[in-house]
Amino acid sequence: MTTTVTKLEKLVGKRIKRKEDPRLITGTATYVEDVKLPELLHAAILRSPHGAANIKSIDISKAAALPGVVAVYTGADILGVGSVVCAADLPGLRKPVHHILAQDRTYFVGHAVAVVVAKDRYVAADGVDLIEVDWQPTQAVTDPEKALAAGAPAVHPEWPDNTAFIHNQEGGDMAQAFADAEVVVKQRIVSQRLIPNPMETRGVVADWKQADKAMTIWTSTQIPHLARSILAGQLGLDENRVRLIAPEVGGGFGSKLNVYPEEALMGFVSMKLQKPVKWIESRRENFQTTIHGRGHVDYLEIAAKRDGTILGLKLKLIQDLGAYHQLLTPAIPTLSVLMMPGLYKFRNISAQVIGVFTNAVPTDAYRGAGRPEATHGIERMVDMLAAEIGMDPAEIRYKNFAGKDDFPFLTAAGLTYDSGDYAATLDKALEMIDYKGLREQQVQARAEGKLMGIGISTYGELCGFGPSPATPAGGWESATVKVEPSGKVTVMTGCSPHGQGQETSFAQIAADELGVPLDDVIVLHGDTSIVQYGIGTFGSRNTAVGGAALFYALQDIREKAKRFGAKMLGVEDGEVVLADGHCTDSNGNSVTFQQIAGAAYRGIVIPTGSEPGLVATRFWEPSNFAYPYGAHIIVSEVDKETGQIEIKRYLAVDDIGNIINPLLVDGQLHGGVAQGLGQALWEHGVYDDDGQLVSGTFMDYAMPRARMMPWIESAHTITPSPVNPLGAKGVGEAGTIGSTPAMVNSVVDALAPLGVRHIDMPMTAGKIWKLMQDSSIQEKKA
Amino acid sequence: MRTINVSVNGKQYSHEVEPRMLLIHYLREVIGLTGTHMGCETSLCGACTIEVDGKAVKSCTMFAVQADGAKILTVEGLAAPDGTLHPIQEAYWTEHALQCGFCTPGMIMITKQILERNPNPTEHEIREGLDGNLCRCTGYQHIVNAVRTAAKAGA
Amino acid sequence: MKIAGTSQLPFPPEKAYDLMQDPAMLALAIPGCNSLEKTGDNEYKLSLKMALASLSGQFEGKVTLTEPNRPYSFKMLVEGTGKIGFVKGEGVIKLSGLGDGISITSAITATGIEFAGDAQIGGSIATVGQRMIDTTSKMMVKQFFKKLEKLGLGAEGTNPEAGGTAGE
Amino acid sequence: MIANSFEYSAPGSLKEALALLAEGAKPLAGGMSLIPMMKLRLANPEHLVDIGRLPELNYIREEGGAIHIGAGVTHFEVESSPLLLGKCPLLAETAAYIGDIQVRNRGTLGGSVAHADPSADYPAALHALDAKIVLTSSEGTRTLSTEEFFLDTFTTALDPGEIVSEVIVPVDAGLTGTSYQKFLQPASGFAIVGAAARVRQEGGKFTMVRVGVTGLSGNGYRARNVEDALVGQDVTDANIKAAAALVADGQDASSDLHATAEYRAHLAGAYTARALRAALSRSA
Repeated sequence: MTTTVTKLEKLVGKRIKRKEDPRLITGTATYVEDVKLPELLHAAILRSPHGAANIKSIDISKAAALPGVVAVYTGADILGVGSVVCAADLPGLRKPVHHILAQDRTYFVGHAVAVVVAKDRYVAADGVDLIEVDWQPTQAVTDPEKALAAGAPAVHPEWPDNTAFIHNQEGGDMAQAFADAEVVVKQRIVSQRLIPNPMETRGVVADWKQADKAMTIWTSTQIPHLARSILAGQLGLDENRVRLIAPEVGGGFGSKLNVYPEEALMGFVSMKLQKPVKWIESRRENFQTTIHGRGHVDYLEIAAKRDGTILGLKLKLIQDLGAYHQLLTPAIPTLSVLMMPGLYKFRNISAQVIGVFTNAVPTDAYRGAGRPEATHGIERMVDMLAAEIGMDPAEIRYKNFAGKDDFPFLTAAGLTYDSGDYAATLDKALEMIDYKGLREQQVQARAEGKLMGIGISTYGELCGFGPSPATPAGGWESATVKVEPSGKVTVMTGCSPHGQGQETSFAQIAADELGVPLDDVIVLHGDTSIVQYGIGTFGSRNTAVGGAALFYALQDIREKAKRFGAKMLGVEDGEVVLADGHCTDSNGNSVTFQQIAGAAYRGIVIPTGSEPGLVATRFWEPSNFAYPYGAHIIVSEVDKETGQIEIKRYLAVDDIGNIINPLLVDGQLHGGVAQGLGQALWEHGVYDDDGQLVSGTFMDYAMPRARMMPWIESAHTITPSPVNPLGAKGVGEAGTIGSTPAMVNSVVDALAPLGVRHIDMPMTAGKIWKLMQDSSIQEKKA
Repeated sequence: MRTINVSVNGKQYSHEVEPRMLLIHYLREVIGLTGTHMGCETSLCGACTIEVDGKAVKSCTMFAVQADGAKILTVEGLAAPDGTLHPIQEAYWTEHALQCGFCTPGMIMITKQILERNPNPTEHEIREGLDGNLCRCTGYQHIVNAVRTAAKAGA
Repeated sequence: MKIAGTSQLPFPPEKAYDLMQDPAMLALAIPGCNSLEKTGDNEYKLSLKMALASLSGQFEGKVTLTEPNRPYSFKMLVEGTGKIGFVKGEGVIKLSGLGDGISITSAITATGIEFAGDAQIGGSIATVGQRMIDTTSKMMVKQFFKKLEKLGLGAEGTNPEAGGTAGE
Repeated sequence: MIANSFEYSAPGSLKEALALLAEGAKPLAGGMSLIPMMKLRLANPEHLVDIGRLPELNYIREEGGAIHIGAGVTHFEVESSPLLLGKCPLLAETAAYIGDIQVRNRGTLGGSVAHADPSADYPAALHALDAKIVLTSSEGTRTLSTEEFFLDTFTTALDPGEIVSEVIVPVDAGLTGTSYQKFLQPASGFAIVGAAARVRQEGGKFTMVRVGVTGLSGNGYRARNVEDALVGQDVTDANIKAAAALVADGQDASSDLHATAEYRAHLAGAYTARALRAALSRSA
């Protein structure tokens, strides 16, 4: 009974098209807005039009009397519901109470004031217009630096200095670094407010069943289990009687790594009315009330030797927090401090983070969350230093990189980088783009009066969030592998992918480990009644952490399958191998994985000390973050007449560790780069001094469109991470982090002949033109 | 209320609607075709793109009453009745031209119009053609590839 | 938002000043004004219908005239709230006498107007209409002074219905 | 996201439509400007008359040495009309710059002209083309020049009850070169500035110059000072530059989130020069 076992082709590492796509390309996927239930009611929310205002009175009588309106609730009705939760903590952190509907005062434009529940969304919207509020507007403050100034209006009257926290971190000996310095370069660098704008806005359906004391909530979230725990707490329900479903989620980028007032509010309404209720956020609400990203003002000082050796970096970071803390708001700028040193080996840092309340929607995690700001800071400062001492930007980077033999590398900020060969990645990028040739071309271009720039960023990031002590609400991940009697495999991941493609990449891993066809594996996620407790999707963690949990669960399945196989083949446990879907003994006799699965459930042949069934669950806690890195190079040209920037070439060489599916990796990178270029060139969430969000629709908030994006050339070096068994690092945020400094460095390089040394984002054509005007005036004067 | 008669994906429908009902809400909530998505309210994201009488339009910027008598095609009507995907759907799948999938129905519908008017577009023409459709996930590069692949397939 | 600009009226500052302190005249000159009722010292209740392209909205609010310094300057505060948003504008209007522009000793026959202040626009119109706010506010100021000119020259003013027609 | 209630009429004839408009109803053409405003409840008409599908407003024909375009013609039809592409390419080129494919498929020439958005593309081209705008109401018809029609920000010579029914553009003789050049606002795609130029040259001199500008100020306009500075002058780039630099003179340049008044004025000059150069290269 010797069988020939055909070697199966490994799926990991292959460009495999996604298993999730058929439903998405045929219009048959179910997003929250597509959820329909009998007797479903619809909610619409009245929001503050003022940046800061007292509510003198609210009259809901006209709204309540409108035919079709079922109920209207205001702040007075919801006091039994818990306030919005912030999971982050810092010593001395001031935490304002954030009720799910405003009480006697509103703190930002869009602040929820009342909810109208009606038979359809049209009537609900009409009802909102009929609520009369007697507002008493007060002076708002939206600029974080102005908010810190003496005499500024207090966002929260109890804290007149508008300061939520001050966080200090020191590494090494900064005084010595500055004493030893031959050059010090200083710059104020702004990372502007950004609006995440996933194409699907937020939405919630809540369905309370009184008889069961059970609540089902569909919500567009990246963290179904955490959201369930928090919502159960807010609503006073048993956690096991709350089922939270993140159905198809139309993008998040961090903005859905949160639990918002509307989620508990819909739960409250459903419980009050004993009917299911739906709320779908409008785009305008999304702009005004879903978290924003960035909002940094950084004062940076870099100390160095004339030969380019960096000695230290000093940072004063003013973080615009907005009016409240959402789930992670105060933690985000602390990540910037951790990534301050970038890829460089200097030993001294000092940082002070000042968290500032403003009359604006809270900032929180947006793709990269803290790390793009840090990378932008160090990569800009390195370029400015290079310019100051007349050194090539590539050379100064080589001079300061942590060496490939330095790993694990303990940084000045206290992190231990896992693995890397930074010089090799930059080598590859410089070679691919013909850096030497480009510099020669630039000399020629400048001679012809053209403004050509070459910008390099060698970024690093921490991702694969993360060790639990360093990740609010936990940083582990879970996976269950359930092999059915037929041998078909169901994977349940605690991650909550929403576009990243883990239904495919996790199936690839499972198929390889178990030797089953890809089509035999399905991956479930996002439903707390189906999936074991998990953390969710953020911080480029799905593969590095969720994939690792899956890997270990698969090993448990393999071990058990081998024991069943050995028993079926009549040999000892250790005498079989499981490969290519077969369990084979030393004589070449084998049983298939499917036969083993059948036997495991039939229960007649049970290995000693084992038990029927073939299911394994693992919770995996990473010992460290993972640290991807890369080199992005942008060649640009500035139109002298208009200031418009043209990207001539975009090259990304990234080292994200081992790659499960290159097709998905390309997609993540391209998307990340688009968001980075969006920040560098166009996007800006602008509040005026009175708290109005003036870039409040797609008319004024410039999202990258197809015609604005360059072609992205991409390559990789591969340095596996030793932190997880897959050797994966993470790619979700790499493009966003690497791109902004490359873009700004490129344009600053283009304008260097005019004496330009720094430009804040977004580098709009008008801003560049103005800069050229001012520079040329200076030139003429000089 | 007004009565409208429309053909959607080859099926005839007649309903009484409020004049203010948007065509997208009619398709999603009255007929029950939820493949078409609403991504903004300023007619700038294109997620709601469908075909009305052979022309790509944004169904969030049309009242259902304006479509009275029209022939409408939505993403659900692209695949053959036996489930065989339209070449554009195949191309989006093959090229990994979607991630979260929310903008995808609109992208696919505008791709159809781009290729009907220009069967062999350049990269520049593709990008210009996609100007009314926002995608926040892909950076558009794979979408450009998908349009090219669909063009090669003669979509 | 800062607003600032200049205008001219073809009559002397005293007359221009008095026109702008006269609620009946203001009611005629403020674009879209339905009524302006005196509610206190230098304070008037304002009802205004703004109609611009497809956009239209009813605003209720008040006009306050302070710091009178005839005929040199005064301060004007306009506030209005409606379903589509709210507007609050505060500014100083300065008047100066202009001659014929040829000889410096010529009699003062016209008024130079300089205004500068802050406008606050909020609610729906602020979030969606960025593109239009500057052009629209400029147009309304222009209309205001044009109407004032006609009122001052006595071309209109007896007929409260005589709003600016599109063709003028 | 949801409009207020309104009454809707879809008349079968222009006459019927005009009668309803005379009673105070508002016209709905393609709806590309109106419907977004209604969804945001900034526009709240009580009664809409759908004139978007009237066959009487849907034609492009050559007649008496001019091209007559019905107001119901869509931007896509303008951009792809063989007649316009052959005999009035400026209007077709300009239409192709409007919005995106979906907007051009629905939006109409008449609707855009009547809306008089200060950043719309058509006004620049229509000024440069010496176009005529035909206005119709139940009282009758009148024909205005563009300068008589476009009065100010979103303000035209249209009386209540009156609609734009037709736009008349010239058949450009073979020697005329035209071009529209636009600097896009990155978010909305509207013109920060747009400049349309129409030129003829003979013996190395400009014999006819028309320049229309949009986006710079509250109202599109014909830049007569630029035209006057060039006619009769030698065809040189220095002359073009010098004349184009005059384009913002006397204009109250707009300022917003996307461009300061100073930058807009500069762009207007730059894009006027670009349009003139491109037009020149197309004039035989």
